[in-house]
Amino acid sequence: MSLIHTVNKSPFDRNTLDSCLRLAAKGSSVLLIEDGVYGAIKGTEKSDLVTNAMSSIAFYVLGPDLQARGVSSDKLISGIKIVGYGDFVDLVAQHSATQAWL
Amino acid sequence: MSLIHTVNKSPFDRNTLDSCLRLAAKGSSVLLIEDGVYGAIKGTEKSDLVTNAMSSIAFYVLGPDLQARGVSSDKLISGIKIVGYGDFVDLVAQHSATQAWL
Amino acid sequence: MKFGILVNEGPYTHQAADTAYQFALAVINKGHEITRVFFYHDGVNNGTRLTTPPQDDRNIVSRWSEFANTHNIDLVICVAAAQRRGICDSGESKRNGKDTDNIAPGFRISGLGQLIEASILSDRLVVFGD
Amino acid sequence: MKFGILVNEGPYTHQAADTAYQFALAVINKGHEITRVFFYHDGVNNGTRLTTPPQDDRNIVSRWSEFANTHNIDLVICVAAAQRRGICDSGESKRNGKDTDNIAPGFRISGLGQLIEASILSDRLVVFGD
Amino acid sequence: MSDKGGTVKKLMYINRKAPYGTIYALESLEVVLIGAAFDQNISLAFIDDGVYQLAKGQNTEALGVKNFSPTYKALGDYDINKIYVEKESLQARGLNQDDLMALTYEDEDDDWAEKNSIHIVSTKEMSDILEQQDVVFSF
Amino acid sequence: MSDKGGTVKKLMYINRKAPYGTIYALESLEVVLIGAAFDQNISLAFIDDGVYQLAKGQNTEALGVKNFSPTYKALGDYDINKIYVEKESLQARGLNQDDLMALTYEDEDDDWAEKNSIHIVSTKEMSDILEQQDVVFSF
Repeated sequence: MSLIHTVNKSPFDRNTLDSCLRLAAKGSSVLLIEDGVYGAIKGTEKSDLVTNAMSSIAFYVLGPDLQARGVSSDKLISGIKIVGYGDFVDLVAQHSATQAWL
Repeated sequence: MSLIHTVNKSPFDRNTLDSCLRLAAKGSSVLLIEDGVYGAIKGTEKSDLVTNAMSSIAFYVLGPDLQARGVSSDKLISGIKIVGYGDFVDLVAQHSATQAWL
Repeated sequence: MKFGILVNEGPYTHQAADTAYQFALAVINKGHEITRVFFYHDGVNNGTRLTTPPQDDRNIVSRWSEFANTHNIDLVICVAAAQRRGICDSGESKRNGKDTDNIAPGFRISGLGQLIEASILSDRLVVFGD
Repeated sequence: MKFGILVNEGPYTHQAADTAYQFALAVINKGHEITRVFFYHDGVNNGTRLTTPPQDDRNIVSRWSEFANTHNIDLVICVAAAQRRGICDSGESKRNGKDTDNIAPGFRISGLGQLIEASILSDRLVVFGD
Repeated sequence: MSDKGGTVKKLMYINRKAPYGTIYALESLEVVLIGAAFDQNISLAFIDDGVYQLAKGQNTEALGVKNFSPTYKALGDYDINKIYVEKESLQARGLNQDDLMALTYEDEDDDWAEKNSIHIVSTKEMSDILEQQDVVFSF
Repeated sequence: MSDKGGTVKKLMYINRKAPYGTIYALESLEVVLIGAAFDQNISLAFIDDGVYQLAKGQNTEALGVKNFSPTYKALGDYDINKIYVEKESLQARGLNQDDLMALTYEDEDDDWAEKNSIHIVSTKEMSDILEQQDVVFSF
């Protein structure tokens, strides 16, 4: 079991996604929530940050937060899985601990 | 008269110093306050951002915020002027309007 | 599984208070247990009964109170953080020489030890903040 | 010169409330005038009389109250922001069916028009936030 | 400058934050609506993550919070039609004007023709507009 | 894992924010001090702007707020001596260990010799330490 990291800030506004991906171990997971979901969009200045990390880290994004912000699933970087609050709970249960990048 | 911009966040944490310097007009001023004072330090990954802007923008940094954070004046980028709260008031009075990059 | 939840931000200003609630609800719906929801930093402001949100908006405070009541959840507000920010129950109010209190039903005020204890007694701790 | 001051964050959590106070003090010391200090967003939390900060720390709320009293400064809390966050005076408390209020001396609750008006009547508006 | 009667000032609202993650966008909009009654020269700037406030297709049902994006469409009715969006902010986010809601107003000086309120401007243009303001609100 | 008696967990406090601009650093330290009484396996990580919390020479007199930096020096007395500072975070800020306060503890297993509590670690090492934790506190 490995850690699951949550990132709740826009990668255009804060450094938390950068820091998370610098320090997340291979085999760990990242869940993008709240304004963090902007990091899941393809074709942005920050997309490469996530794309490059996908070989060793599993990415999830919270669906309700995407919908609120008008981000349709076709805009996402391919390979990021959309999850709900129930899946959020499952992901926390399936990982050894949770680190919130605040 | 031109604008004075205030930046109160660390340039390592947020994008406000970047945005401020992208949008600050020639002849305007920037005052670094609170955690924004970390942007005034030389020899960091963000120092060039300020150094490059100094030809067209005047930089000020709030002394009480530097002292609280243990930043001595010899660590500052040369040409940035240390000011107090009274000078802050004068600067606001001397510029046409104030824009706080929050 | 046992979950501890830490809420670091107040209602309405940051989404943290909403996400924490939706997560807590999902924990219960998944059949897990919540050891404690601990409110720290501006999170203590989730526990004031004096809020009056717009009628077309959710009521974050009463939502927590109902959640605590329905599922018997322990909602703990950090006393030190609460003193700085003006949240108190009748005991705290008297001790600090105040003329009134503002704590909402279902919340109680206690020390930071309750957060550490929750992290030890829970299988997972999840933090929501700014 | 006339200064308007906008405070967007609450006490202790963000330095904005401190910087705004130090700036306001300097405005007066420089012989200028303060049209109004307007508290918006979490800034409304500067106006609760229920805070009890540690004895070796500054008291942000009472510092504002004394400042208002000494220099006759208009401290205005936005009513809409205050309702969301649980700050009320006795009138608001009654109107919203609450059993108590928590506003600190020297503050008053009013509408957002007071912010716009302050920006028009002042020569400069200075904003402090997160 | 501090005269009360008839003063018309240039007031700009700077919107730099995404909606929903924090309340700043919503509460900024509340100021704009109240401020519209004061007959000042109003403009709105959308910079950085602020451009996300204008995104099409916002749906907050699953979040349980209020979707306030339709309110932007009402700004034209309040005679607020100088809405500046920084092009570079859109580009960094892979967005263009088609991704934004259409915001329009009826021009009373042009036989009430419906016109676009959104002006996509360069960084330099935004910088120039900022410099002209008497008051800059940021939240 | 949820047994009460004798459970010793690995608890890590992540410090990523600068002091004074916000209260998170101070209130995090208050949790650390209270948590020291629980006989768990405690470590502290200083990452990103969190490294500024340990800066030498902090003087808050002109600010009118409390200087809480001396409290870090007391951590050794609370048996908290696993303090990890990410090297890359220091370098990005032009800092090295000489810019930080000296934090020490007395090692009871080594005749109470005074030892350094601060461990400067690489990103990879910090990542490995993080992975070993049972609970990660962040504020």
